[in-house]
Amino acid sequence: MKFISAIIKPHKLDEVREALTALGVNGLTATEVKGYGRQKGHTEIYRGAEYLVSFLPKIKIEVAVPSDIADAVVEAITNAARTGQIGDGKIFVYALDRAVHIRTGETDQDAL
Amino acid sequence: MKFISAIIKPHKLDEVREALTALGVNGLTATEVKGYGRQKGHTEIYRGAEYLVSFLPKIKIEVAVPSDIADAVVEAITNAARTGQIGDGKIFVYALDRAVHIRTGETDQDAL
Amino acid sequence: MKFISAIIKPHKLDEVREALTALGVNGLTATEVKGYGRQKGHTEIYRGAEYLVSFLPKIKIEVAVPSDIADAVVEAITNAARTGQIGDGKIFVYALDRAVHIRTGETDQDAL
Amino acid sequence: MLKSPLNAALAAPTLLVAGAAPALAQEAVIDKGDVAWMMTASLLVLFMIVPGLSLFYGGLVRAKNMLSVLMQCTLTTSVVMIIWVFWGYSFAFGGGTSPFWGGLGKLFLAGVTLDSTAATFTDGVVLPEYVFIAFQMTFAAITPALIVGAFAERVKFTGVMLFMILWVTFVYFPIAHMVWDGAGLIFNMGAIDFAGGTVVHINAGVAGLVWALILGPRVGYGKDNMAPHSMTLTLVGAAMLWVGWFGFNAGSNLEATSGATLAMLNTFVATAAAVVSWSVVEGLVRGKASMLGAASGMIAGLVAITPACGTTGPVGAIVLGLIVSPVCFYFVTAVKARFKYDDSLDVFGVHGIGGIVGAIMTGILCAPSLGGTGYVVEAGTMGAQVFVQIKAVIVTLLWSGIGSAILIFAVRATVGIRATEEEERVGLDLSSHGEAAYHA
Amino acid sequence: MLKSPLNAALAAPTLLVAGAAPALAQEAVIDKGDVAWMMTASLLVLFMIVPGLSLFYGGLVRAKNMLSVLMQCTLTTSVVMIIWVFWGYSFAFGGGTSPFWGGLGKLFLAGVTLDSTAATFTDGVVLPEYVFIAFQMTFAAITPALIVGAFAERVKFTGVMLFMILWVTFVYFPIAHMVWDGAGLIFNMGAIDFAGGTVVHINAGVAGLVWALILGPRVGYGKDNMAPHSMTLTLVGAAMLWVGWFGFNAGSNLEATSGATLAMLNTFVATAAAVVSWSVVEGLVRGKASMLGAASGMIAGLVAITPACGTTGPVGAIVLGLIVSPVCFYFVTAVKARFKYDDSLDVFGVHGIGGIVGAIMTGILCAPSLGGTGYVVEAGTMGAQVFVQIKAVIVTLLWSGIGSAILIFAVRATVGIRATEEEERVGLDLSSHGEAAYHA
Amino acid sequence: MLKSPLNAALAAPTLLVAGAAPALAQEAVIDKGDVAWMMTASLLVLFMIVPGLSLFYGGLVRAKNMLSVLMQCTLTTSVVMIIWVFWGYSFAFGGGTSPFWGGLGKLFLAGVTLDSTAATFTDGVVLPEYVFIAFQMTFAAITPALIVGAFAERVKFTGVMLFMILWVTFVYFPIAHMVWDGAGLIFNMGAIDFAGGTVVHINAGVAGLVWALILGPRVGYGKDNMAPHSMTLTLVGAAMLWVGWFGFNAGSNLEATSGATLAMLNTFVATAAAVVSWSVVEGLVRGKASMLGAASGMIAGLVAITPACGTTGPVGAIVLGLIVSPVCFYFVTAVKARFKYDDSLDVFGVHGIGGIVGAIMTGILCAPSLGGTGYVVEAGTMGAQVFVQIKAVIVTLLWSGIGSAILIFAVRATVGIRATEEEERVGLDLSSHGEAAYHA
Ligand SMILES: Nc1ncnc2c1ncn2[C@@H]1O[C@H](COP(=O)(O)OP(=O)(O)O)[C@@H](O)[C@H]1O
Ligand SMILES: Nc1ncnc2c1ncn2[C@@H]1O[C@H](COP(=O)(O)OP(=O)(O)O)[C@@H](O)[C@H]1O
Ligand SMILES: Nc1ncnc2c1ncn2[C@@H]1O[C@H](COP(=O)(O)OP(=O)(O)O)[C@@H](O)[C@H]1O
Repeated sequence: MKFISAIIKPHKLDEVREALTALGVNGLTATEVKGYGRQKGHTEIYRGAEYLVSFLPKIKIEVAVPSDIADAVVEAITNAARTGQIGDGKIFVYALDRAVHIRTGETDQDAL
Repeated sequence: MKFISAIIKPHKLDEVREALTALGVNGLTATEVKGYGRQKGHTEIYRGAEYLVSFLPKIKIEVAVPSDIADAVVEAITNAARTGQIGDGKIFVYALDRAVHIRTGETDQDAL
Repeated sequence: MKFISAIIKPHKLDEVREALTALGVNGLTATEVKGYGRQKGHTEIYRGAEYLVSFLPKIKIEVAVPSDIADAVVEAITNAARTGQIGDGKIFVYALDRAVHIRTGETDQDAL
Repeated sequence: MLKSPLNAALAAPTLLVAGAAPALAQEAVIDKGDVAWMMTASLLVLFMIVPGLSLFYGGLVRAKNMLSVLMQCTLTTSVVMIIWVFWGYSFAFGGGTSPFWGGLGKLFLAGVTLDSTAATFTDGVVLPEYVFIAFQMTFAAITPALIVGAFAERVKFTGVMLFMILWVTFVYFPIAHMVWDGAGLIFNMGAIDFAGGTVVHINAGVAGLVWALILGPRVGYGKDNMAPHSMTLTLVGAAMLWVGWFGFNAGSNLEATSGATLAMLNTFVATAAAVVSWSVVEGLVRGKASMLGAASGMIAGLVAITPACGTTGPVGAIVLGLIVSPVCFYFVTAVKARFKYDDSLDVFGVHGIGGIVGAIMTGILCAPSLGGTGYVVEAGTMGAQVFVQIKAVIVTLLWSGIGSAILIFAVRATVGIRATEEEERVGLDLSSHGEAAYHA
Repeated sequence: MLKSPLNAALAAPTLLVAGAAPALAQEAVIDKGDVAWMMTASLLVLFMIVPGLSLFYGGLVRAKNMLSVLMQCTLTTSVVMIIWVFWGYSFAFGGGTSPFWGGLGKLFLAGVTLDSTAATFTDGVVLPEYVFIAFQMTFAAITPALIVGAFAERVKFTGVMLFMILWVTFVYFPIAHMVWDGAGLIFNMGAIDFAGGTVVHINAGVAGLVWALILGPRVGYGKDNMAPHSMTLTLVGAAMLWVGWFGFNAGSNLEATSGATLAMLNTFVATAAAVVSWSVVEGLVRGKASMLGAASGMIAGLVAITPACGTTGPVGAIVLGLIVSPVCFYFVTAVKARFKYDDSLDVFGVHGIGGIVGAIMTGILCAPSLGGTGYVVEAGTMGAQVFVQIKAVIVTLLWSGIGSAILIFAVRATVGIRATEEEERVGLDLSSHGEAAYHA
Repeated sequence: MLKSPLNAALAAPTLLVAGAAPALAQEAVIDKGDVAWMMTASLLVLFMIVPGLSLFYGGLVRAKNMLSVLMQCTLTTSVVMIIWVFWGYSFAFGGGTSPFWGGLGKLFLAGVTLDSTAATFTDGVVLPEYVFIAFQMTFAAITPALIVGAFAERVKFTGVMLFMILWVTFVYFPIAHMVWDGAGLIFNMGAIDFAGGTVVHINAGVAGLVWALILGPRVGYGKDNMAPHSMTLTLVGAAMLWVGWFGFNAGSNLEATSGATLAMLNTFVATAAAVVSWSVVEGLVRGKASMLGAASGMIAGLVAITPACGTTGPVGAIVLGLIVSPVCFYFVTAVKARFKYDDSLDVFGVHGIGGIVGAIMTGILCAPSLGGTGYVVEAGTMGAQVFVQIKAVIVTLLWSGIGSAILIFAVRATVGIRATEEEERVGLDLSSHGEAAYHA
C-alpha cells in the first residue's frame, strides 16, 4: 500500500477529488496548510507597518491506496491539480505498512 | 519505530488521548482536517444558493512510537475511536527512520 | 529522498524557514497543529466552568529533501527551533518513495 | 415618581383614549420632547434584543450552535411583537379592572388612533398611545428572549416557538399587568419596580431555571470543553445591552424630565460598580479578573438597578452595583456547581438572582436618608417597603415558576423540547437551520 | 401626513430660508423636541450604512472579499456626503421649480445659515435647515451603498467610485427631487412614498439588477462554494438596519408627533411579520427555517413598510409584512435561479421586489377602511391611488434602469468595472486593498 | 455659541444649583427637547467607548491580546465612572474658582438633587444637573480609554488600572476644568474647544506617546507579523465611533438648537472628507487604498472636527477633513518609523496629531469670512485666535506630558507596568485574564 500526500492550490480541491473518485478511491483527507516555495508571497501594509507574507494558503490531500493504483492516482492528481502556473504544488509518495478501518476493524487493503 | 496517523471523529480526541497515555505514550500531535469518505456530507442552503458539503470535520492524530508497542497503540486507538457508525475513520502506520527530540537532542527511541 | 516532519513552537517558524533556505531548501509546507506532551497546558475559567486545555498550539513543518542533505536539514531545524524550554518539539524522518512536481511533471530529486 | 397610585397611570392610557374622556383629553398635553425620548427609548430596547442580547448569548455558545441562538432570539422577538398587537397589549393594558390581566378591550389595538394618548406619571402630560404601545412591546419581546440562554445548545426549535407563544400569553402579560397597571395586584401592594426588575428579569430568570431543570444538561456537560466561541461577541453584546438599557430604564420614566436623567445616571454608575466588583472578586478568588466576569458584572449591575433606578441616589446605585456582583458570582460558581443543573448561560444566576437582589435593595435604597426619593407603601417605613418588595418577588417566583413548568411540560408532551443527541453533537445550526455560521 | 400638497413641504424649506420670506419665518416655530428627534434620526441612518449595511453585506461574502465590501460601502457614503454639500442638496432641494431637479440655487449650501429653516408637514412648524440637510444627506448616502451588494466579489474598486459619483448625480438626486420636492413630477402625481420606498429601494434595486446583468457572474458561480463567511455578522448587520430604520421611517415624519410614533410602530410590526413569514415559508418548503431567511425577511419587511409606514395601521402593516416575504423568497429562489444572473447579495430580489410590493400595497393599505390614514390622490379612490403608485414605480424603474445602464457602460469604457480573474481568485481584499480581513 | 464668556456657562451649573440662586432658578426653564437630546447624547458617548473604541482597538491587536484590550477599556471606563461620582465631578466642576481645579464642593455629588440644574449656553435655559453630570462623565471615561491603544499587547493589567485612577485625578479633571469651566485657565484665554479636542484627544494622545516611550516596544516589534486580527471589528468600531461622536459633538451644544445641528452636519462631512483624503493619499502613495486607511481617516476627521464643529461652516469642515488625514498619514508612516517608538495603535499619531491640527485650524475656520461663526478672543482677529489656540495646545501638551510621565514612573516603581516576555508571547488574554477570545 502507498500513502500519497499532495500539496495543491485550494481551488483545485474539488477537481482532484472528482478525479480520484473516478479512479474508485472512496476516501481521502484534506488539510489546510501554508506553503513556502518558488511562488513568491505578497506584502500587506497596515498603516505604518509592512509585512511580507511568504507562506501561501494551500491544501494538502492525503490518500492511502493499494500499490497497484498508486501511479494512476499520482497521475490523476497531477493532471487535475495542474494550472501550469507557479505554485501548483507537489506530490509525495511513501510506503504504508498497515492500515486499519476503525469502524469495521478491517486491515490493510480491505481498509482502504 | 513506527509513525501512526489516525483520522478520527472530533469528539473522540480526548478518549483517544487518554487511551494512549494509559499505554505510556507521552506525546502526540493533533490536526483539524476535513475528510471525504463513505459518510455522506450535508447540504447547506443560503437563500437561493445550495451547496453540497462533502468534506466533514475530522481530527488527525499523529504519534511516533517504538515498534514494539505499535500494535498496542493501533489497538487502543481503534477501540477508543470506534462508535460503530459510519465516519469513524482510519489508522495508517508507516516506518519511521529517525526521530529527534529538539530540546534535548536525544534521537530515535529516546526521542519518543 | 527523505521526508522530514518537525513539530515546533509557532514563533520559531520564520527562524526555521531561514535556516532551511540557507541550506538551499526552496520549499516547505507548514501546518497549524495542536500538541500534547510533557509541556503542560493551562486552565481557562468561564464563569463557573473550568476547562483544562492540554493541547497547545504548535506548527508542523514538512519538507522533502534529497537523502544526502537530510541530516543537515534535521541539524538546522534542531538548532533553529531550540529554545531549551519544554515544548520545543520533535523531528521525524521517513523514507520518501517518490516525489512529483505538479507544474513541471518532474519527478523525484528534480521535484524537490 | 410613583408617589401616588393616582398618577401611577400605566393603566391610565386606557382612560385617556381620545374620545373616551374628551374633556380630560383636551387639557392633557403632549410634549414633543417626551415623544422624541420615548421613540428613542423604544428603539434602544430593540437594540438590546437584536443585536445586543443575541450577541451576548451567541458569543457564549459553541460555534456550531451560534445561529440557533440568534434564530431563537430573533424569532421570539418577532412572534411576540405580532402577538402584542393581536392580544398582548390588551391582556396587559387593555383597561380591564382585574388585578390579574387587562382584558379583551384592545384586541388588535381596537380603538387606538393617531389621537389616542397614554398617561405619564405627571397629571396632564400624555404620550401618543402608539409610542406607549411600541415601548411596552419591546419589553414583552425581550423578556422571553432572555430565557433562551437557559436551554441553549440542546433545545428543539419548534418547541421553543410554541413555548414562547404560550409563555407571554399566560405568564408575561399577566405579570406585566399585575406590576404596572393601575389595577394590578402587585402595583397596588405599593411595590416599586421602576423599569421591570420583577416583570422582566426575575420572571425570565425563574423560567430559565425551570427549563434547565426539566430539559436536563447538554451532552458532554461537565466533560467536553464548551468554552464560548467568541468572547468578543459576548462583550459587544453586553456593551450593547448597557447602551440600550438606558432606553429600558430612563425610558420607563415616560418623560424627558430630571427623573429620567437620574435613572440614566444610576444606570451608568450601578453598572460600572458591578463591573468593578465582579472583577475584584475574581481577582481575589482566582488571581485574575476575566473579561467574561466583567461582562457578567455589567449585566448583573444593569439587572439590579432596573427596579431601583428611579428611586435611588447615585451613591446608593453604586452601592447596589458593588453588592450584586459578588452575590451573582457566588451563585453561578458555588451554588450552580453544587446543584449540577445546566443553566447554559446563567439566566437564573444573573437575571434571576440579580433581579431579586435589586428588588429587595430597592426597598432599602429608596430611603430618603440614603439619598432615595422615598417610600411608596402606605406605611412609609423601610421595613414595610422591603416586605412589599419581597412579597412582589415571591408572587413573581410562584407565578412564573409554576406557569413555566406547566407550559414546558405541555410543549414536551406535544411538539417536544429536546434535539436528538446526534443533532446536538452536529450542532443545532446545521441540524435545525441547515446553515453554518462561519465559512472561509 | 401628506394630506394636501399644500403642506407637502419637503420643497418648502427652500421657501422658508430666513430672509427669503421673513414674515412667514417669524411666525414659524422650531420645537426642540423635533430637533432632538431629527438629529437622532439622522445619526440612526448613518448607523444603518456603517456599520449596519456594511456588516449585513460583508457577512454574506467570502472572507477574502470582506474588506472590499466594507470599503465600497464606506467610501461611497463618504464621497456622496461631500457631493451632497457641493451640489447634491441643490440638485435635489435647491428650490428650482423643474419637476426633474432642484437647480443650482444651493450649490455649496449657498445661503444656508444657523437661521435657515426647513418646513415640516405642519404649517408653522419648521426645523433648522442644517438638520434637514443632514437627514436627507444620509438618504443620499445609503441608496448608492445598497447597490454594492449586486456587484460584490468581482467589481473593480475605481470603477465603483466613479460610478457612484455619476449615479447620485444623474439618478438619485433627480428622483429624490421628483418624489419629495413640492415641484417634483412624482410628488405631484399624488403618489405616497412616506420614507423612500421608490427613491431608495426600488431605485437601488434596479441599479443593482442592471449591474449584475452587465457585469456577469463571479468566477466559479454555481460551481464553487460561495457560502457567507459570517452569518453572525449578517444578522448583526440586519439587526442594526432594523434599529436604524426607525430614523429612516419615523424620521421622515420630520416631527416628534403621533404620526412619527405610528411610523415607528408599523416599522416594528411589519418587520416582525416579514421575519416570521419568511421563516414559515422556508419551514414549509425546506423543512427548516434558516437564520439567513429570517434576516432576509427582516430586510424585506423594512423595505416594504418604508413607503407605507406613515399611512397604514398596525394591523395593515403586519399584513404587508406577511405578504412581502413570500414574494421575495419566490424571487430570490425560483426567478433568480431561472434567469441565472448573479445579483450576488440579492439587491434586486429584496430591495427592488420588496420596494415594489410596498409601493403598490401602500396604495391599498392607506384606505381608511383598512385602518389607513386616507388617500392622497385627488380622485380619492383606492384604484386611483394604486394606479398612481404603479405609475411612480414605473417612472423609477425606467429612470433608474436606463440611467444606471448608461453610466455603467460609460464607466466600463473608461476605468473599467471588473477585476481580473486572478484578482478575483485571490480575493479583492488583497488585490484591491492590500490587506486581509483576518489574522491569527 | 461661545459668543461671550458670560454665557459660556459650563461652570454655571454650579451657580444654578436649586436653592443656591433661587430667583435665577425660578426663571430658568428646562426644555424636554434638550433633556431628550442630552440623554441621547450621553448614551451615544458610552456607545463610543464600549463597544465602539473597544472594537476599533481590539480588532487591531493579535487574537491572543483581544480580551486584554476589551478588558482595559471596559474596566477603565467603569472605574472612572465611580471616581467621577466620588470626586471627579467635583474636581472638574465643583464650583471652585481656581483656574486649575473645581475644588471639593461636590464630592459624592453633594447637594445635587432632582431639582438641581446646570446652565447651557443660552441664558435662562438650563438642564437637570444629573444629565450634565452623566454627559460629562462619559467624556471623563472615554479619554483615558483612548490611551489604551498606546500600550496595548504588552502592558501589565494592574499597572493600567492604577495609572488610570491617578491620571484622571491629576491630569484629566484639571484640564477639563481649565478648558470648560468658566473659572478655567484655558477657558479664560478665549480658546475655542467646542467638544474637547484638547481635553480629550490631545490630552490622551500625549499620554499615549509618553507611555510608548517609557514602556518600550512589543517583543518582536518590527520583526514578527503583528497584523490586526480582525479588520472587520476595527471598521465596525470606527463606524460606531462615528455614530456615537454625534453625541460627543452635537451634545456639547447642550441644547437641541440649530447650533447642535450645525455641529452634527460638520461631524458628518469633515469625517467623510477625511476618509476620502486618507484613501486618496494611500492610492497615490501605494497604489491601493486600504480599509484601515479609510478607518484611520474616519477617526482623524472626527478628532479634527471636534474642537471646530460648533464654529465652522460645512464647507470649512470639509476642508479641515481633507487636510487632517494627509498630516496624520505622514505622521503614522514616516515620522513614527523614523523615531522607532511603538505606539501600538497610533494614539498619538491619530488623536494627538489630529487633535493639534483641529485645534489650530479651529482658530482659522471660525472666521466669518470662511463661513465660521466668529472669533472668541477679545482681539477678534484670526491671528489672535490662532495664537490662543496654540497656547491652549501647549498648556495641554505640557500638563499631560509631564503629568503622565510622572504617573507612569510612579506606577512602574510600585505595581509595575510591563508583562513578562513569556506572558507577552503567550498573549495577555491567557496570562492576565485566564481566557481565550475565540474557540471552535
Ligand atoms: N521540498 C518541499 N517539501 C515540502 N513541500 C514543498 C516542497 N517544495 C514545495 N512544497 C510545497 O509546494 C508548494 C508549491 O511549490 P512552489 O515552489 O511554490 O510552486 P511550484 O510547485 O509550482 O514550483 C509550496 O507552497 C509548498 O507548500
Ligand atoms: N483511503 C483513504 N485515505 C485517506 N483518508 C481516508 C481514506 N479513507 C477514509 N479516509 C478518512 O477517514 C474518514 C472516515 O471514512 P468514512 O469512509 O467516511 O467512514 P468509515 O471510516 O466509517 O468507513 C474520511 O472522512 C477520511 O478523512
Ligand atoms: N511521540 C510523539 N509523536 C508525535 N508528536 C509528538 C510526540 N511527542 C511529542 N510530540 C509533539 O512535540 C510537542 C512538544 O513535546 P513536549 O513533550 O511537550 O516538549 P518537549 O518536546 O520539549 O519534550 C508536543 O506538543 C507534540 O506536538
